[in-house]
Amino acid sequence: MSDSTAIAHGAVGAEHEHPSYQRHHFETIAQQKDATNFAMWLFLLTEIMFFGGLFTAYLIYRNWYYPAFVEASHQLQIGWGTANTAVLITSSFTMAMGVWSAEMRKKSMLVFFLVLTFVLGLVFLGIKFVEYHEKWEKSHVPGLRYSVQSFVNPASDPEVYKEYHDKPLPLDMARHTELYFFLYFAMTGMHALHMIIGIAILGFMIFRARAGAYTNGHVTFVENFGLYWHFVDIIWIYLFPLLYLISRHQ
Amino acid sequence: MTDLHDKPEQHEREHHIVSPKIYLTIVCCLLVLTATTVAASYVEMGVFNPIVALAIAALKMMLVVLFFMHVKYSTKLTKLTVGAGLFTFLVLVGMTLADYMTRAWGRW
Amino acid sequence: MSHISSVLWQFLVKWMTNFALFPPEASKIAPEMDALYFFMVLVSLIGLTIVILLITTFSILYSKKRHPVAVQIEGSTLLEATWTIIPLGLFLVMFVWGALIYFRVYTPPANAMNIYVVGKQWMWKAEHPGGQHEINALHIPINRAIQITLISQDVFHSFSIPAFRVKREAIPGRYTSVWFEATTPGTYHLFCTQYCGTDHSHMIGEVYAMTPDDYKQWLAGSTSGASLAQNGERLFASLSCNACHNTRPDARGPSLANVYGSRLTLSSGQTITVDDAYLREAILNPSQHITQGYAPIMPTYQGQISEDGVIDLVEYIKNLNSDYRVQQTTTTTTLLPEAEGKAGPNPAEQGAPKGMVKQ
Amino acid sequence: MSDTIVVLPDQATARIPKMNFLSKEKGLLSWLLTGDHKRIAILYLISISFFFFIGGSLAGLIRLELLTPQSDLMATDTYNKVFSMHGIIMVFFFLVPSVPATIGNFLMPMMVGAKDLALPKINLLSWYLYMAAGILAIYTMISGGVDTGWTFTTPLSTHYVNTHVITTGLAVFIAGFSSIFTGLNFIVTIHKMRCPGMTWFRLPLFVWSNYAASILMVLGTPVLAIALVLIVLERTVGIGVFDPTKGGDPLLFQHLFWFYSHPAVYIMILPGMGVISEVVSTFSRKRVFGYTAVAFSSVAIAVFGFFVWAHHMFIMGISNYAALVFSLLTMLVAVPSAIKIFNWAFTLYKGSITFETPMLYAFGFMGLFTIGGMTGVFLGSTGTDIHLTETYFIVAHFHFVMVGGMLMAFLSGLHFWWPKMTGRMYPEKISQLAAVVTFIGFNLTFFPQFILGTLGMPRRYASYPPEFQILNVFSTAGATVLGVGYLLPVLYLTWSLKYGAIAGNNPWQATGLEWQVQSPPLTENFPEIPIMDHEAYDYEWLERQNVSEVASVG
Repeated sequence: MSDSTAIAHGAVGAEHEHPSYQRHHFETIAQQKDATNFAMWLFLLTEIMFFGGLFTAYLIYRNWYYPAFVEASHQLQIGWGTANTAVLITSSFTMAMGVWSAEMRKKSMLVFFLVLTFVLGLVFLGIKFVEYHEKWEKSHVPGLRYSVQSFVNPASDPEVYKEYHDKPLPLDMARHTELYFFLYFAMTGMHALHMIIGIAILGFMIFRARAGAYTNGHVTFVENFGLYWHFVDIIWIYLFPLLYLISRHQ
Repeated sequence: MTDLHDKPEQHEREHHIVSPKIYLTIVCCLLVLTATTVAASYVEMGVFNPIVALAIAALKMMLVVLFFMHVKYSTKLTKLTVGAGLFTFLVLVGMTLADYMTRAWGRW
Repeated sequence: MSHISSVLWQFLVKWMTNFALFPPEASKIAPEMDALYFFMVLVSLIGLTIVILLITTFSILYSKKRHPVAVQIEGSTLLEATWTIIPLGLFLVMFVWGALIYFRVYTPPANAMNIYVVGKQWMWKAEHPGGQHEINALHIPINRAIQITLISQDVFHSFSIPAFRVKREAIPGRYTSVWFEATTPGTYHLFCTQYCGTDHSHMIGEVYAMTPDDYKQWLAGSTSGASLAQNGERLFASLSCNACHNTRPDARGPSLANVYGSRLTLSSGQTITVDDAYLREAILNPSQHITQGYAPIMPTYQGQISEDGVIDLVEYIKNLNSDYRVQQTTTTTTLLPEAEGKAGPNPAEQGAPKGMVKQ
Repeated sequence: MSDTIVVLPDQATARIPKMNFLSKEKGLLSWLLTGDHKRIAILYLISISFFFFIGGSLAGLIRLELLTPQSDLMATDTYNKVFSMHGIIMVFFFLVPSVPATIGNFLMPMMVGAKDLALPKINLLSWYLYMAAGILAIYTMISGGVDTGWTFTTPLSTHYVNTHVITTGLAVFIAGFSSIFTGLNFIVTIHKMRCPGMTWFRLPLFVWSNYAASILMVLGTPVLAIALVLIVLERTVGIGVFDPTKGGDPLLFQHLFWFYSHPAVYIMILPGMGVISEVVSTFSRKRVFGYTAVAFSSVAIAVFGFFVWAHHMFIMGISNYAALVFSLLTMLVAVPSAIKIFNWAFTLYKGSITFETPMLYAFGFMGLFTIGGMTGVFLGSTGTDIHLTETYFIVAHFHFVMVGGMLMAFLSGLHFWWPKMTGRMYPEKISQLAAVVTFIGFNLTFFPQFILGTLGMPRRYASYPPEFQILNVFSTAGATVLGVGYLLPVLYLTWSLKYGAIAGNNPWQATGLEWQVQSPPLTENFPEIPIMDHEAYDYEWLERQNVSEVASVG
């Protein structure tokens, strides 16, 4: 019980005997690494199911209110979406490189890649913010500020209109665009929340990495965080086509 | 079930370190696939648009899971875990949708 | 002491008079469902007896006193297969049997008499085709298939008549239906069984199953003057539905005569059968239910018509078997008063003549 | 003494070992910051007992109100709040964590031969989350309660009630994460922390059933979490996913809710089944009949458990085709439970049976769970479901499974492992009495409810037609007996903490690894990691062990 005051994350080591980061109740360091890695995977399972509910809702309502979902998705700009996908994929790459640097015990490289990941994460959120802001401006925030103007009268929204030439939706269908936008905000918002948590942990990791905490052979924490970061990336890999792309054509 | 993890630790722990070259290849593939999926969305394919988009997404996910997340080099247990997650996800989505789809069949 | 025993006595008397293990069987489906129910009870009792017998026999035979040293047995594939396969077989029988009943209860026969029931916090409102309204009461003739078309105005309710062994959820925004054929005249409980808020337990009423003659008498005694279809006709006119659905060659909307029960191809290419649920949807969410060849120009009436109003309209369209009535409304629109709400007198007064309606 | 297997050390000389997990460190802080799974288990035991008695008092109020047909003791909305809080507290704050977080937490590492759970900090975090959720729930109750029922049915919970749905939802959400962490910890421990020689098929069946329950916790709970998040958003922002007037489908909520909450009943019952396997084997001195079948039936229940959720919605307006499929799958999931019951019964065959309290509770479990399980089939068959669902029949059914099954198993396990946890025996005679009283009280309380349900009395009614009164009086009378049955253990177990006989390492002569060490155990469980060299429930091994011990000492 001597380590009861150590930091609460599964794998962060406390200071004593053995390899300093081995916890007392594990027999070997390999067992500890194995166990925390597996625990991380199980945690990601719960995350899959958490998003599962939203994906289900999205698929159901898209089937029900197809025209509304198509026209509402035309409000999203594929350019921003693509840029964000690229940013996130690159950040996944830099994170993977970070894990590699930790494994190779290259401290400055690790810090470099973590900082890069951190910055790319912020860029992603920045772009997301721009997109959210635009939705707010155009009154496409369900519940708080919503108008169906762009859908009952698409010509009133020239930017989108000149690209898609949407037909006006009847009012009863246009009202259901709100469901699309809610799901858009719920899914990307939940995703962004995971990004924010990830970035916060990244900040903490950069701080610790500079002190050399992960380049002494104890890479579990970086590795497990990498899994989390890649998982967040995967969610986006699905969100991007579902929300932005598949409705470009009706 | 037994042979998967009879010995909780030991051997399988040489821990495969993936070389940066592979990471670089994968990230390039991912970026190319992103470009492809965007390009594909500009082509009129009818019902195949979503199918193509989701197929590419699945491919991208496979790349990330197998290489970035090292599942290709991991134990069977990890693979099983990933499989279980996908399976339960599909049960949730599939069986719920089964209800919604069949509601339209009859008068109920 | 004597005080206690008198309480006990009252209790016993009450128990004896009210003793029942299952509710009266007052509908055609009830004996069928009870047959399955008793089959299941039988199977359960046999299963339970086997388990209890095994436990007690073994406990007696192999108690430590009699049998000080246990004999280790690994298991028996044969035995285990037995108690896997036999329960599975029995469960499958129950599944098939249950499914047959389920489909009967939720598949009304074509000639069933339709009564609309609207659930709202915390009352049931029944609307008979002849325009009779009643609250927390339902008068029905025996020996006739009755279809209940249910909808809720707010939360989920559940329409349950234990004596008939039927129950169906009243869902907000969607029609559901259930049917039964009462066999024994009498008064039965009508419950809301889905928890629906504060006065859930007060959302109960009575079902009066009557002989056809009594029922006719009741109908005559509680008429409001206008049938649902007639109310619907007025509503149809006052909402100017006939501006488009008017049978002229250049009409902007399809003709509605004989549309009920027909197969319709929608603009989405889908083919559907026109039923109550479809008509309701087509009024409230028209753009998803455009008949092929027509433009999606119909406005939505969501929020403009109450559930009662929708029922009137549906009933009107159901009964349209020629275009004649529609043409009539075109000419008489201006002559009719505002339909909605004023269509009939207060429903509470409706049942009053018989003095049987409980509030 | 030929009618008991209890072997206690000589009371004159026996002492509780000086070094044990209870005495290792002193002070409140050493408990609140502990990473020791045994101490966390004790913390959990205290907290869930607290919530059990809150939930139990609410149940008492319900039964008291239903004594008379009118709603005279309380107004209808008070009654609604009482049964809602009863359900929420009992389900999320007692039943779900009951066996896994207390007995499971205490024993899982010892049974697999490890020093602790894989993630001790996460284990402690799980308790803190549980407490935070619990305090939030209590706060909700004090500040006005919630009246949605524990099922939070939309659109009632989103648009038609004015009570504290958001805080309750949040409490359940947090409690959900607490149970996710427990489950996650168990899975990792069972996979990665088994001692040398401990193969999967040498694991005690208690471990198997907890493993199955943990899978359900990890995969099911997040779906409940997202459903609750959507409810909160619907109430605060008004988003419309569950709002029919905005085009949403209120049934979607029920899909998501039952996707968790059906597996949740297996989360509640599976660990109980594990307890019964241990107890039945120990008190009949015999390996569990068909070990593999029992082990795999747990896993089968866990897997099939994910395919049956819509049987809660047969009459709610799901497609009738879906109803058929879900009904069929429900029939399949009933089979593994039947297998277990018969396997336990046949474990007794040619055993050498004694009737200590844990065994009495286990017998109670087997009888009541058989009834509970069979009546579940009534509800799983679409035809009879129409008549019986949403009535007292369903109330009786799940109380037979949850209270008759799970609570019996919990008490059985608590008595069984009490000597291990505290080092002292509970008093045998009075606890046997308590077991019998509980059994009688339980049947008197809940059996009449089957008849009530068949007669058609709807659930969640504050007032009811007078002809149902007789059976309700029986039920209320039974509830008082049941209340006594539950109070007794609290009294004598507390008493035994100080005055109970010293138990020694292995009072029951049981074979599990946990019984081979001192009681109460050391903080690190085993002085050195054991090596498992025999099958589970190998009583002959134990015999040899004892003989050689006697030989070496004597």
